[in-house]
Parts: sequence; structure tokens; C-alpha cells
Amino acid sequence: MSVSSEQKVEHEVAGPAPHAAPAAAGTSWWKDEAQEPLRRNLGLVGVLLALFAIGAYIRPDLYSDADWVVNNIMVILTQAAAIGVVTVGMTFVIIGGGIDLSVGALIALSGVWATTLATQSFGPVGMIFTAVAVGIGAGLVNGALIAYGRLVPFIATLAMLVAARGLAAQISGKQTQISADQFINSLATTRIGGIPLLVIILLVVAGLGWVLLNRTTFGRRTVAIGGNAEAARLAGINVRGHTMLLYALSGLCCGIAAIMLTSLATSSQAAAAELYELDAIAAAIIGGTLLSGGRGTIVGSLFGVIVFSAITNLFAIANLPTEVQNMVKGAIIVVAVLLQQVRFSSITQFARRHGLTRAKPQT
Amino acid sequence: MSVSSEQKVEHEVAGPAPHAAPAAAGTSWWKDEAQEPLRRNLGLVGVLLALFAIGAYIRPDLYSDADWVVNNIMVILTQAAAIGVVTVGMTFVIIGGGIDLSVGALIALSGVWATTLATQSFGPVGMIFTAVAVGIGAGLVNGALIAYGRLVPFIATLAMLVAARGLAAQISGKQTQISADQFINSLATTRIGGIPLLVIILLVVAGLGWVLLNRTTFGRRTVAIGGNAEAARLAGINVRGHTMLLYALSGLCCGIAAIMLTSLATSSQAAAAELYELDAIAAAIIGGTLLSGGRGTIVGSLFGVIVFSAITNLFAIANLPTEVQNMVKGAIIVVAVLLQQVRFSSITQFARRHGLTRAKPQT
Amino acid sequence: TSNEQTPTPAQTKGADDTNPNAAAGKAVTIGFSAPAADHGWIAAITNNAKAQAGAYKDVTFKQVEAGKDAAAQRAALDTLIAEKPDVIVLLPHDGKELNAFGLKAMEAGIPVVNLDRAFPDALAYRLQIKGDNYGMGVAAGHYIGKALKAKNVASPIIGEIAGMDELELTQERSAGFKAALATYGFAVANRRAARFTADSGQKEAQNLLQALPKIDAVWNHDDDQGIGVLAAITAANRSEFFMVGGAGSKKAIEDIAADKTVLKATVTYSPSMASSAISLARLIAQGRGMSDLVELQVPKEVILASETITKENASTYLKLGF
Amino acid sequence: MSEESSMSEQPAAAAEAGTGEVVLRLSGVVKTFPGVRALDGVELEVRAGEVHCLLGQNGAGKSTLIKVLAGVHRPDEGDVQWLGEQVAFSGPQAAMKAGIATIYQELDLVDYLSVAENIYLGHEPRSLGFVHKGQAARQARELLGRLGHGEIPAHRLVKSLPAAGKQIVSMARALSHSAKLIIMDEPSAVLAHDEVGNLFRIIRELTAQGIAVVYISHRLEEIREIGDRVTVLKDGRTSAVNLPARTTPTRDLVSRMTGRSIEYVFPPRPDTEPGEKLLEVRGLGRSGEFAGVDLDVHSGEIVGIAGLVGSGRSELLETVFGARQAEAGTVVMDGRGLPPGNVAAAVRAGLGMAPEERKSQALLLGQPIYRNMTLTNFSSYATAGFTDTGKEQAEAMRVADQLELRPRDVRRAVRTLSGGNQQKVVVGRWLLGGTRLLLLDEPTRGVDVGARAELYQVIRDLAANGVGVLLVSSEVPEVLGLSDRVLVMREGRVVRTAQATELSEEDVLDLVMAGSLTAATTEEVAA
Ligand SMILES: Nc1ncnc2c1ncn2[C@@H]1O[C@H](COP(=O)(O)OP(=O)(O)OP(=O)(O)O)[C@@H](O)[C@H]1O
Ligand SMILES: Nc1ncnc2c1ncn2[C@@H]1O[C@H](COP(=O)(O)OP(=O)(O)OP(=O)(O)O)[C@@H](O)[C@H]1O
Ligand SMILES: [Mg+2]
Ligand SMILES: [Mg+2]
Repeated sequence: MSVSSEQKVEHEVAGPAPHAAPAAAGTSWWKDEAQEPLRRNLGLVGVLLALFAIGAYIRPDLYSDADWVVNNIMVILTQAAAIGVVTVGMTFVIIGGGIDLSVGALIALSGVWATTLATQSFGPVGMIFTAVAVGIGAGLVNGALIAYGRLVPFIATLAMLVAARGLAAQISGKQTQISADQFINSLATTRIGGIPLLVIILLVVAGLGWVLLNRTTFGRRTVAIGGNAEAARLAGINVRGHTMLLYALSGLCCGIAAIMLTSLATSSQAAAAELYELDAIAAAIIGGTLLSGGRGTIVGSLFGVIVFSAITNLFAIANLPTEVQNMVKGAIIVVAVLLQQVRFSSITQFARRHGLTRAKPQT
Repeated sequence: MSVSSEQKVEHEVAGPAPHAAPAAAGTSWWKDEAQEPLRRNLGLVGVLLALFAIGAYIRPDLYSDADWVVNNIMVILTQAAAIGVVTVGMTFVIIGGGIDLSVGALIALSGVWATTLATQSFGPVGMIFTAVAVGIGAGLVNGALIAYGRLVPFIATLAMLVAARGLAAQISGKQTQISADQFINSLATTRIGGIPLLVIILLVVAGLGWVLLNRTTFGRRTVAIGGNAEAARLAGINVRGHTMLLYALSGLCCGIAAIMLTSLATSSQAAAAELYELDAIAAAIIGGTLLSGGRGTIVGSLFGVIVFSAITNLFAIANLPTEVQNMVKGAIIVVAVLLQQVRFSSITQFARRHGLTRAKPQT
Repeated sequence: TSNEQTPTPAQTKGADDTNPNAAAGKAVTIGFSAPAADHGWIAAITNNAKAQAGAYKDVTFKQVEAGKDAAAQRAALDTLIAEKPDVIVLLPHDGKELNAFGLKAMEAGIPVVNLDRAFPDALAYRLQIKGDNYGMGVAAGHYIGKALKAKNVASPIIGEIAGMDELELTQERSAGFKAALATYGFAVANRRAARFTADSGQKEAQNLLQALPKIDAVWNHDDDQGIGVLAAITAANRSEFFMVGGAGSKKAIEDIAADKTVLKATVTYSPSMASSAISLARLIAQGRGMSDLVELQVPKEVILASETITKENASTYLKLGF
Repeated sequence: MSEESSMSEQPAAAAEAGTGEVVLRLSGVVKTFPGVRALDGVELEVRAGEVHCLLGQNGAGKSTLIKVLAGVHRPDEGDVQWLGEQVAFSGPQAAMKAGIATIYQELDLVDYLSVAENIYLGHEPRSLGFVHKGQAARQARELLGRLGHGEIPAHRLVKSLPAAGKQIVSMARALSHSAKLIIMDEPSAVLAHDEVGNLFRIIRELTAQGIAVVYISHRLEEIREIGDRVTVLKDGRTSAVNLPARTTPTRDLVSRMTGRSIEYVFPPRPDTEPGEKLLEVRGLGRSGEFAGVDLDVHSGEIVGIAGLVGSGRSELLETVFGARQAEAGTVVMDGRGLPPGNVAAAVRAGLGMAPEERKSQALLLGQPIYRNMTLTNFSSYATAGFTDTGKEQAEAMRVADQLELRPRDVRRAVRTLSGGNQQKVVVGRWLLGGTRLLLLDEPTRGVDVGARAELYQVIRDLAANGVGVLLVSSEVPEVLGLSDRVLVMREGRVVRTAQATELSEEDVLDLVMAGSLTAATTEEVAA
């Protein structure tokens, strides 16, 4: 956007060596942007701590019970699990310069397809395979429409959203389909070393996502395509093929999330995962992913998801009426983002401008 | 997006006079560029005609009745009225490089605020004033968060969406508030010269929007800021102030739409105008507005809205079940966008490539 | 469906001395959860529950908001369990999706009263009290069928404006409607699904009227969205048909009594069931039965009959309108 | 040698270094864009181990030609022979595989990838899809070291580099392919003097290894220094091939490029004294960028700022203009102080700035030329808020004529213009409004010889009409030749202020590079 924080950052991050000589100085040639993600994540950690503090203030009885606190953290993470997996895929798509509005619908479609009686008869492997295959397939359709059909991602995935919800309703006959599979249902209740399996799945997916983004050519090329598609093309990268893969990846994440949600709800329905697309996009952006592409981190997205999950949890604990919840949630989102913008340099700048440290920078 | 239609256009739009000398050739090029919106709109008109034809094929009994057809067109336009007004505002915001996810929520908030018993006691003027003032006020908050708080528009308006729905629920006590005002309620039933008043309002708003965008300095600034905010800033344009105004404008449109919806439904509620944001954005994009800003037309947005409205209408006439509706709708969106990309030049190119007209261009 | 927020007194039952069940018992805590209300009926459910609990001195009422979907409600309920209520009254987003919660709470020894949206698993609840969605469709179908037969309409054109199509209750209502009409040899000519909101009702009704230039009867599932439906009908100047509503809002009952619109009847699906659920939950927690019944405990299932409100009986039902 | 026919079919026999065998031969290459025939039968012959220069006016088709070579565009007609075989590259990857590497005119880097990642984008050292980060960094460091910039850390984000640093990364990327032909499209445009020397050192190294280089530049003196043979393009056609780079008279080159003869000279300075003081800057500073800058600009005066890349000149200009917030000091225009960090106020006060990076800072690429030109003052043609595009176009047309913009049609999208013509649009913008003080940051970057002369004349005419000009340029002769007074900056400080006539190029370079600090600085500024 016009007045996005992006542009500003450039002007305000102060360089480490103010007056170093250019010749010797390579050092004064650049300004340090590497800490930017770190700063954002610290901001989000601050938000999480603040939420915790508020909870402890409202309900000292609960928060003084260590078991309860640990369990509550697990509840927060469990609730972040499915949307977190989707957000990992979404982060890739957005970094690659696109957007995927269809994730909620794809979860519903994958979930419904995986819980038809016919599919269930193939057992858990069949169900998981179906969910993942449906997700990838629909993702590939998205990718093909965008890369080869030249549709704007917003429109292509919006069309997919509508169509996939329709198809899911058609398949399920608009009924909630119960999962009779004990293995699938037990995923949500299993804990390994005290940590819910779903949380472990989230961490594994996020870990793989991190490796994929930061350590492989696929990830680095994703950044290149989102940051400068023309440069990527000139560097010989197959931009279209890569774009297909990005949406397929997002679809894969939806398939995984569908299984997780099915397990949690021991059922699936066409209306499931409503508005997950907005939540996932918001989590990614709050985590520092640039909506216009070319920049983003998996860790940030993860924090974004957890912040949203913690907010919901706090609301339940504070037992706010929904309407108040919504008003407060809007405010928290704004504050969370503003908090990330506070940085050391601006504090020092403020101090300097008000003469508090004037003597120093002139040295 | 990386593989958006944008970049392609550059390479593929063929000028009518391929061999004109570079000096003389400018003309054909810009003409072609200028025809781009026209071509898109023609594509949308094609879609409308196709929808009409399908309707006539399915229900010849209805479509053979001229009165019914005229009335049906009025119904389609009436249903496009409120969302159309919102889309005009949205088009400005998007052209200016932003996005407004809060429009549906602002309609609900404005509508609910305007129909409290207290407001209704001030009569229609009080109600209209309230709706518009609430819309503008909330829009200004959006604008301030984005322009001065440096929030990404997606996040700022998402926060507003959540908060405004909450506030609307709070105000209405989650009840459907009935409008007892005869004047307001009669807006929806009034026709002037056979044309529903709401449609006239839409046309007036769109007309004003067109003038504002194409003929005034405000419109020019909007296009400049969306095209390159930094360049606009360095050219001395007050980017922040203008951004505020853009969101206020969108809020104003929401206020107007709120009155229109209240009049149609003779009531208001916090859940009203569900997902209008997606519809408005989709309509604008289908109408040729660039999601990244800097380009767009009011006429295109209007066509976009009407296409969506006509689709819904056709579904009712064909009596499709909801799930089939959704699947078909997804497909129609894709086809509509693909249709816009078909252009004369590519047909001729195709012909040329296959030797059908090879002789000619060599002259 | 009005600008007032308090439930009508008739939707709660005060501690009236003549009723032995009303006598104070041991103090109990009732946990309550219903989906976020964005619509009159759900709002009335919550308000009624609250008001009914307030009528008992021996009841502590703990409400948790259930947020926007089943997942959010599950989260809210988890925190509720931590508070160890004596009984939980719960209107789930989706009965099947929250079945697992019901089992968990019952296993933890907390009786669960399912309000309106059934758990598939009988072990997941102690008491199920609900309206009859299928029966509601049946009632509407019979009213329309009888009325049309009485008018001797041979092959009537019947429209249906459903609620949110992705909800199972909508499917049940439509199924009942279809089945009842079939007994008269009638069928639905066009069915539109709205979103339980007035503006969506208006839009779908407008399209329905467009698709059916001549109609004999319409069933609209929900009186709240019916406000918009009626607005569309009035705006189109259509009056050749009659309409049946659903749920039984005050506005609808008033309109029926006034008989100035096409709305001639509505089939109830009363939010008063929330009040009853609280009363019965109290008895369950206190280990008491219903004084009018022989059994020493509250039964396992109560299904409200869907009643048909017409001009004739509107005055008696007006006090139950929400 | 081949000074006879400009359209000579027969390629000249070996020029000075033309001893290597022919690696690349183009004949009759045609490339049309909608409405424009960018290449209209181009001939080119490049030999191993030579530096083959491409000359031509802005829009002559140089960049288009090299994009054809790089596999970005497919030629509509004509033959491309590479290493003796006829080729048709299916894409950039194919050209790279064949051994052709390219440094494009517009920087083609990815901001949020590191230096090493940018260098190896598309051909990362990898196994099983995993990037060998360490190896990439090591190789990148080697390449950068070879380029004389080992101090650029390979792990930095490219976003944090200034333009010159990015150019070096682009060069490293081209070197990272073991190419037989390296194409450089105006590589020196964003480089300062010493950097260009460095670049030439690299080029000589390359050619010594038998690698052929195609070199594009608008600076004839560079062609003289590094080039072996020259091919001249004019309006998409080859107007001369294989001229000897060192010996062909300038007049000859220019006339083959432009069809007329232009002397590459600066307009004479007028005898009149500058008028009243317009701009007064005192003690201006921003931490880490520059500090304690005092300067004055009078009406009718051209003040030039010389300095190395990174000496803080752009930042100074942007701060004066209010595009950056001053942390210390004042900017006074016409005796009235300008609020810091407020561009709109500066523009109202009569300031205008042509920024350094045209694409990101100045242009609305998708919009017509005239709208880009009137961006600062379209409201002055408006009545009651209603724009008058007719008048805007007429005015823009006038300026387009003045600047020899090509094509002249001001309704074309700026995106379709060649790089140099885009630059003219940026400068042209400020010729329209009532600008009284013009800040120019590298105004002739990428502008061809002919237009450069025009531009100098335009700037001088502006001054003659009472406009004050503050000019930043990395080309020392330009600063000295065009300005009345010169400020030399080093490490964010003004180290010398003097009349242009008092300084020689060597003086300036000396000041800029070494540390011969003149004590007289501050007094002279005050004068
Ligand atoms: N993608 C394009 N679409 C349309 N026209 C183009 C495109 N690219 C280049 N042109 C046109 O082709 C002609 C040649 O442009 P080119 O960029 O090759 O010039 P150049 O010689 O590199 O100029 P400069 O020195 O200014 O960089 C110009 O008239 C330009 O407007
Ligand atoms: N993109 C950038 N990121 C970080 N720091 C920068 C950047 N550009 C410039 N700087 C810093 O600002 C100071 C001035 O640099 P700049 O290159 O703008 O000066 P200049 O004299 O205008 O040189 P140029 O010839 O490149 O315009 C330097 O100390 C440099 O460290
Ligand atoms: Mg060029
Ligand atoms: Mg500079």
C-alpha cells in the first residue's frame, strides 16, 4: 500500500556506523534489515505475554494453577494446529506473490471427501490419502488457472472457494458426515510426551516449511518470484511451473488440515473451516509476510496464528460476550501491529529529537 | 502477481499496424492500451448476453414476455444497487493502492445505528445523516490507521470488520431492528419513470464516481498514489491525507448502501451485508481494476456488479439448488475472466501463426 | 425481532409456589453455551436461558460465549469444564461436531443437556430438548396443503425460502415440508436459500418472485429473514398467494393477527425451549424429577411440538413471540 | 576503416583486437512490439576476446537487441549465429546454458534475497534441491573479491545495498556463469568514477581470457577507453558496423547515431551575476548520512555537488526537498523556513526534484507520458478541481519537443519508453511547473549524447530564466562543465566549495578520494 510500513522502514532504520568512511567502509554501505523479522517476532511474543498477563489478572485462580496453565497452552496450540498448517501453505503462496482465498473451502472439500462412507471404508490411510489428494488436486487447478489461464489469483481462488464449497455440499448432501474411524478420531486426543499430536504435526509441518523456504532452491525461488517476477524469469526460473507448485503446496496443507479438523470434530461438513482464508492471511501478514510478495517468514506466521488462537482463548476465559469480543479483538489486532513497529531506533530518535541525548550522536 | 495478466498484456497486445515506422507508430499503441478497458467491458457485456441467452433457453415462457424481461432487468439492477454503490467506493480504494475489507461490517454498523429507536425518532433525515456519518467516521478511522498508524490496509480493515460487527451487535442487542420510517422504506419501492429509485441512486453515485475519478484532481491523485506512492509523494502530493479521504469515501458509500439495504429489507441487523467485501472486491477486479492499484474504471466495476447480480438472478430462474449454484458460479467467474482475455488480436495472431493470413501482414 | 432485548415474561416460568418443582433445592451451578447470536432466534435462546436461571434463587448461571464456529465453541466449553459446573446446557453449533465434547463431559461426570441440536451418540447427553425441525416442515406443508385443497387449486405453484443451506436443520425442515406436501400430491416449484438475515431474505424472495410470476403459496423458514421476504413481496405488489412463516417471532404473530399481509400463518420453533432446558437442568443437578411425571428423574428426551399459529389463535401465542 | 557506408554489408576486417574468431553473428534481425519496430534489420558481429560496443540514441533498440541475444525476446525475423551454429533460444535459461550472460539495464535483483542468492539465482549450487549455502557464499565472495568488492558480505539482503552495490552484484551474477559472451547494458550508469575504472579492469581480465563482451554506454569516453569495435544503431537499424572504437572521430560517431552532428559540449556560462538568494541551508544533518551541511543557491545559478557514491549527496538532496526528515539544521527558501519532512510544502514553495531512481521514485509506469509529466502540477491546469487533460497534453507535448523525447506521442504509457527516454520524462516534469529551485539527482543517467546536450541547454536556459539549480552527478566533468559553483562532498560533509572554473577534474577527484582536506571549507560556504 501507499503508506505501508515498508517504505518507512527504509528511512528510519539507523545504520550501525554513522560516520564510517565510505572507502573503508563497506560497512556503511547498507543498513541492517536482517533484524526486522526478529523485531516483529519479538513484538508478537510481547503480545502473547501481554495476553497472558491479562488472563492472570482476570482469573488469578486459574493462572495460579501450573497444571492448568500448561494445559491451557496446549489448548491454545491445539486450536492453532489446523489453521497453522494452512498458514504455512498460505505463507508460501503470498511470498510467491499470490493469494489463496480457497483454503477454507478446500479444507471443507477435502474433509467431506475423506469422510464419505465410501472413503471411510478404505480405512484411515484411504481417508488421509483422499484428503491430501483432493487438496493437491484443487490446488493444482488454482495454480493452472493462475499460471496458465492468467487469472488474477484473487479471482481464481475466489472462484475455487465458491465452487469447492458447492461441491462439498453436493458430496455431503449438506449433512454433517461423522467419522467412524477410530484412528482418525484418536489423532486429536493422542498426546506424545504430554504434547498433543496435532501440535506435533503443526511443528513438523512448520519445520519442513522453514527448511523448504530457507534451505532449498524451491524456497529461494519462491522469494524471487514474489519479489521480482521479471528478474526471476530472466534468471531462467520457470515462473509458471513454480506458481502451479505453490498452489499445490497450499492445497496439500489444506488436505492435512482437513484431517486434523475431522479428527477434532469427529466429523466433516461443507460449511467447515469458514473464513479460514481470512485468518490465515491475517496471521501471515501479522507475522511479517508482505502481502505483495517477496518477503515472509514461517516463524512469524506461526506466531501470528498463535496470537489469534491465544486471543480467542483469553476471550473464553474472560467470558466476554461475543459482541464485546469482536470489538476487543479488532483493537488487539491494531495494537499488536502497532507494537511491532515500535523499535529501539525510533525510541532513540524520539529521545534525540527532544534533546535527551543530543550530545551523543554528534561524536 | 507474478504471472498476472498484466505482464502478459505487454507482450501480446498486438497493434493493428505492425509495420508502421516507429515514429508514426505511437498512435496505434496508445490506442490499443486505451481500448483495454473497453475490451474488458465488452467481454462482460458478452457474459451478460450469454446469461440472458441461457435464461431464455431454460425458461422461454418468461423471456418471451417483454414486460417480464424489463421487470427482470430492473430486479437485477435493484439487487446490484447497494453492492454497486459499495463497489464504487471500493474501486477508489483499490485504485489508490489499498483494500477495504470492512465494507460489509460498515454497512451493518451504519444500518443498525440508523435504525435504533432513538435515531428513528429523528425521522428519515436523521437516519440518513446517521448512516452516512457513521460510515464516514469509521472510514476515517480506517484511513487514519493506515495512513498514520502505518498498518497494512488488509489488517487495518480486517480489524475494523471484526470490531464494527461487534459494535453493531452490541447496539442492536443482536436483534433485527425494524425500520418504521415510511419514507426510508418507500425508497425501495419508488420508481421514477419506471426505473427504481435505488437504481437511479446507483447510477448517480457511479456517475459522480466516474467524474471524480476521470475528471478531477482527486481522481488523478488516487491513480497516482496507487500507481507509485513514492513518486506521488515526491511530486508533492499529500499521500497520507489523500489515503484518509479514500477510506472515508468508501465509508460514505457504505453509509449510502446501508440506507438502501435498510429500505429494501425494512430493517437492519448486525449480520447484514454478509461478505459484501468479497463481492465488491471481486466485482471491481472482474471489471478491470488492478488489485495492486493504479488502474481501474468505474464502468468496469459496475459491469462486474451487474454480472454477479445477473448470475444470482439466473440461478433463481433456473431453480438451481444452492450447491450446484456455487459450483456453476465458480465456473462462470473463471469463464467470464477468460472471456475478457480473448481479443481480436489474439485471434488474428492465431490465424497468422497457422498460416491462415500469412500473406497479409507482409504487405 | 424487535428493538427490545428482554425476553417476554411468558417465555420464562417464575418460581410459582403452586409448583412443587419450584421449591428451592440444593444450590447448583449451571454452565451454558450457545453460538454467537447474530440473529433474533439465537439471541432469544440466550436471553431466555439467562432469565429463567435468574428466576431460581438456588441457581448460579455461568455462561460462556461460543464464538463463531464449532471449534471456538469447543474451546469455550473446555474452559467451562474447568469451572466444574453441576450441569451444562449447551446449544451446539453442530450436534455432530460437538458430540465428542458431550462424551467427554459426561465421562467427567457432568450431565449435559443438549439444547436443540442433537448429538448422534446417546451417551453424549443426559437430556436432549429440542424443537422439531422436520415437524416444522411437516406443519407448514400440511397447512399449505390443506389450504390449497380447500381452495381447490389443482396443481399449485409453491415456493420455499429456506434458511442457511449448509445447516442440517435447514435440510430437515425442507425434508419435512416436501414429505407433507407430497401427501397432497404437491411439490415445491422453486426453493431459494437465504441466510437468516432480512437483507438476504429480501434478495432471495425478490428472485423467487421473479422466477415464479404466479404463486399459490410460499413457506419461509424463518420469521427474521421473513421481514425482508415480506418487504420484497410488498415491493413487488404481489398478493395472489399466501405465505407461512417459521419460528414464531412477535412481529410475525402480530402481522398474522392484523391480516394485512400475505403472511397467514407461522409454524413455531420456540426459543422458549431454552427456559425449559434450564429448569430441567436444575432438576437434574438437584436429582429431582418432574413433579407432574411419575418418574423420579427427568426423562432423557423432550421434543417440542411445532405448533401452527394462525389469525385465530394468534392472540394466545403472542406472548410466546420473541 | 569502415568509415564509408553506414549500411555497409561487409563486416570490416579485423579491428585492433578483432583477432579472435567470430562467436556471434546477427543478420537481418527484426523485432516488433505493438506499433513499434524496435529492431529493423540489425547486423552484429562479435569476436572472441573483444569488447564490442553498441552505440545509439535512447530508444535506438540497444536493450531490445541484447534481450534478443539473451533469449528474453524472440526475433521476428533474421538469423542469430552463435559459435557458428544457427540458434533460436527458447528462453533466458537456454541462452545462459549456451554461454551468454547478461547484465540488464534495469536492475534485475530480488530485494529480499541475499547477495549470494541473487548471484546464483536460477543456478544455485545444490543437491537434491537443497542449496549449499556455504558454497554459494564462498563462491560469491570470490566473485565479489574478483570485482574488487570483497567487503560486500555475501549474506546481506540486496535490499540494503545502494544502487552501485546492486550493480556490482549484477556483475557478479553475470560472471557466475562461465560465459563466453557477457553483455552489459549501461553498467556504468550507476557507477561513480573509481568504480568505472574497476569495471574496466574486470572487463580486461575477461577479454584476456578470450571472453567476448558487448558493452553499451552513452559515455563516449568510456567507449574510447575500453572498446575495441563499435556498432551503431539508429532507429532499430544498423547504421555502422565494426568501427574502430579508439580512432573513429566523435563527430562521426554522433552523426551516425543521430543523423546530425552535435558537439558534446556544455552551454556557455552567462556573464551575468546570479540573482537574489533562493535557498539557504544551514547545519543540515541526518545521523549516519551527512552532517553540518551549509549551502546557498541563488536565482539563476547552477550549483553542482560532486562526490563518491555513498558520500550522502542523494540523501542531502532528499532532505532539502523534505523527502527525508532533517534531524538537524534548517532549510530556508525565499527567506522562509521549510517545515522538515514535508514534500508538499517544499513543492508549494517552488522546489522540485528529479530523484535518482526513476522507476521506484519517479514514474507511474503504466500511465501515459503526459500524466507523468504533469504529476506535480496537474492541479494548476484544473478549474475548480476539474482537470484539463487537453491543456496538459499540449504542455507535455511542448516539453517533449524540447527534450527530443521519442516517440513524441505523449499518450503512450511510460513503460514502453526506453530507459533514457524515461529519464527525460522525469526531468521534463519540472520544466512544466513554476519551479524556482530545481534539485537534480543524476539527471543524465542513461541519457544519450544528443539528448544530453539538449538537457544541458535546457538546464542552462532555466537558470537564465532565474531558476536556481542544485545538481548531483557522479560524472565529474558534468559537474564542472555545467555548474557555476561546485560543492565537493566526502563522507557526508562538504569539504570544498569553489567556483567551477577554479577546479580541475583532478582537484575534485583528489578531494573526493584522498584526504587532502582544505581548511577553508566553512568560510567559503558562508561566502
Ligand atoms: N516491451 C515493449 N513494448 C513496447 N515497446 C517497447 C518495449 N520495449 C522497448 N520498446 C520500444 O522499442 C524501442 C527500443 O527500445 P530500447 O529499450 O531497445 O532502446 P535503447 O536503445 O536501449 O534505449 P536507451 O538508451 O534509452 O536504453 C523504443 O522505441 C521502445 O519504446
Ligand atoms: N539503499 C541504501 N541502504 C542503506 N544505506 C544506504 C542506501 N543508500 C545509501 N545509503 C547510505 O547513505 C549514505 C549516502 O549514500 P548515497 O549512495 O545515497 O550517496 P550519493 O552521494 O548520493 O551516492 P550516489 O552516487 O549513489 O547517488 C551512505 O553512507 C550509505 O551508507
Ligand atoms: Mg536501453
Ligand atoms: Mg545518489
